[in-house]
Amino acid sequence: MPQRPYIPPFVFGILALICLSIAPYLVFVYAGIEKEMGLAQKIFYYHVPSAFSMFLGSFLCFVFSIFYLWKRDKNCDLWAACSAEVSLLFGTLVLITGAIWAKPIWGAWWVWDAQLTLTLILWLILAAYHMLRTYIEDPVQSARFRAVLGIIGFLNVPFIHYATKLWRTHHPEVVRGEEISLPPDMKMAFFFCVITFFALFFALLFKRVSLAKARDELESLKTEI
Amino acid sequence: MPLFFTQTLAILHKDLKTEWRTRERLSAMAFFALLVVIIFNFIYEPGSPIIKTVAPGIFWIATAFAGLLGLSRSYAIETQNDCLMGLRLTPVDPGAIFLGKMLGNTLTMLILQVLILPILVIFLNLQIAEALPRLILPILLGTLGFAAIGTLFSAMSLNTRLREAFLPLLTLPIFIPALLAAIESFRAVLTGAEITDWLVLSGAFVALYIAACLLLFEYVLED
Amino acid sequence: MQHLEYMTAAYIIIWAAILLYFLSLSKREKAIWEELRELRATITKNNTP
Amino acid sequence: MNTSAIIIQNTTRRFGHITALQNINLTVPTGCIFALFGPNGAGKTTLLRLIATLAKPSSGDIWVSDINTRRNPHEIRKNIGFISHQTMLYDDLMARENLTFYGRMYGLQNLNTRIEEVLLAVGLKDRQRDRIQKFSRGMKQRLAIARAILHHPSILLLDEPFTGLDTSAQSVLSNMITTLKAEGRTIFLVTHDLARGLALADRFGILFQGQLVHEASTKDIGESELQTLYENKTTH
Repeated sequence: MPQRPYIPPFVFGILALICLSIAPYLVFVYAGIEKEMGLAQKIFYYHVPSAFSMFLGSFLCFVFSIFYLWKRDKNCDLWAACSAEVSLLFGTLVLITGAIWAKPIWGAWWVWDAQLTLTLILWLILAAYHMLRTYIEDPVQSARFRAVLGIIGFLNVPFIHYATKLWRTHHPEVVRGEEISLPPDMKMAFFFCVITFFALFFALLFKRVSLAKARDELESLKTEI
Repeated sequence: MPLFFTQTLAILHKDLKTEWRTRERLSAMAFFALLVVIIFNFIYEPGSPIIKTVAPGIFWIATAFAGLLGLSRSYAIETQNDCLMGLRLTPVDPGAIFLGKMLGNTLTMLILQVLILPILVIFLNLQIAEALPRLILPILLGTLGFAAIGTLFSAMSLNTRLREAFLPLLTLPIFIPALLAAIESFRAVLTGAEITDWLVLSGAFVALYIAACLLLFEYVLED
Repeated sequence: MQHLEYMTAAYIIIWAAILLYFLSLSKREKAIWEELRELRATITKNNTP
Repeated sequence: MNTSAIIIQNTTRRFGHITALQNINLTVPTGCIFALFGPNGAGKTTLLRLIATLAKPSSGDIWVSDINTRRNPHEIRKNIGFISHQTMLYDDLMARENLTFYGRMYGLQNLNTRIEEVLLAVGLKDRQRDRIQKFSRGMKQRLAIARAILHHPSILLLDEPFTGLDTSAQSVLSNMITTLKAEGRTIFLVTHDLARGLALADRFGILFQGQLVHEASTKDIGESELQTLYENKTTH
């Protein structure tokens, strides 16, 4: 029986586990408590890296979609679809933690600030991408349409970004441009959390891909019979 | 004239002609848009001043939803006798099919908007007479952007189950930034505010998406 | 300890979601491997009667 | 000049995990009528679509009038006419408008004179200003033939063209096919009507479960023999 290479998911899994065991120390002990926002500010250490993971996932989906249309390699479609799915998971987390953060800081669960709106729209596109799969029967056509949507959807990101920024800007400018305002201890904790979430993202992605490949193998074996 | 443009114009000409002969699509769209405009009035108290600030939104919601209705019909004539296959048997660039269809959809929607705008003005008691010339560009750009992604996705939805549900599902999330620009610039024209930023946004949206769809349409048609 | 409850809620949701997703992936993959193994077994059985 | 209008070499076509055509090798000489028989789902239409450049082979190559279908599909399409049981015509347009539309799509010169010619050839000249919605099935099929030969293709692909036609329309179509062959065109006919295919064709092939199981000349075979052969070849 052919064994699939377990090394990459394993490496990223271990890396994620190591990071996960250090991250709480940095977040809760090493980094100070922000004066105005209190402990709610700590949500930021996982909220923003989740958002980064989400964008990374959408970007990977975009790249793999282009490669699929170019090379017609089934694996590219598989990677694109898996990236989108993991990205959707992180997007959901961004939205939920965003709401939990907004409640104590701004007094409402949802305030339509530019960045969260961007996340919400991207989340909608990812969800539509996910639903596309179930609507088309022919697997090859489904893969092609997915790739088209993956490209079209990602191209939308700069437009959403610009539009929501013009429309409304409420977000505290901690991440964009004025990172200097973040004290060094918080900055350190934040960057470590970004690495942690990227490791987590890849660990989940590899896991998801190995599931998709197993399913693919099962299906081809079934049609052979 | 290069073959590409001859073909584009042939498709546009053919679509408009069939559309004009039957008029079923446009009348359904217009009626639907009218319904949306009227129903929106019941959300607010009669004579509420809010209605004027949301008028641009009502206009765009009405035309975008009616547009979706029309888009799902725009490929119906191609599937009827397998015409799409006949079309693909000719030495045609998929981009020409896209462009012809997109321009046809844009024109249909513009006609619809010309019909809806007076109704909106009457029902909501708007004063737009002098702002009208400045409204043309933002509306045109918004419509082009909508028609571009709508035409791509309606070709996609041909081969899916739940065809009608599928089209808005894909089109609307992608259209949001352009919709936002269209509504905001409409509102800015009414209040006399600056609209350059919004026009740049819609212009870039139209340019990028028409280019992307021209390239990607090939993959939607192929099988 | 201002806003402790919000922070706790956010952290619990994040870790629960990621853990559940990971577990569901593992479970689904395991089931598929199981099915693959059975299928292969039947194939080899049919080929060597 | 080339002597083979269509060359199909080691061609396989897959849809996902399903193989629709498997390793097809076939050559159709120029000026020949080739009939392809096979039960439903054998892959006949898929093969025709590959030749018509509507889809690409998963592996292998196809040359139509010495051009590889992967290389320059547009050049091939200018040389191919396709007739199927679907007319590929717009019901809301007039007969003439349909032809004008397709003529423009092919970028034809002197379109009006050419349209007159083909309308005359299929006997629809006096009905050219009528919307084809009102046409009978046979008239639509005649117009479909006019559409297919509008751009002077030297190769015609016919996909079950007799389906849905009444007997008189069927014999009109048969006569047209003979005329088209007399003009030197190559005709690739896909049908499950063995008798009619045998009567028209010079060579024939049988496709079963994505494989070309038989290929021969029609000279030395009678209708009943073909029937027996077909039944033998299309059962396990």
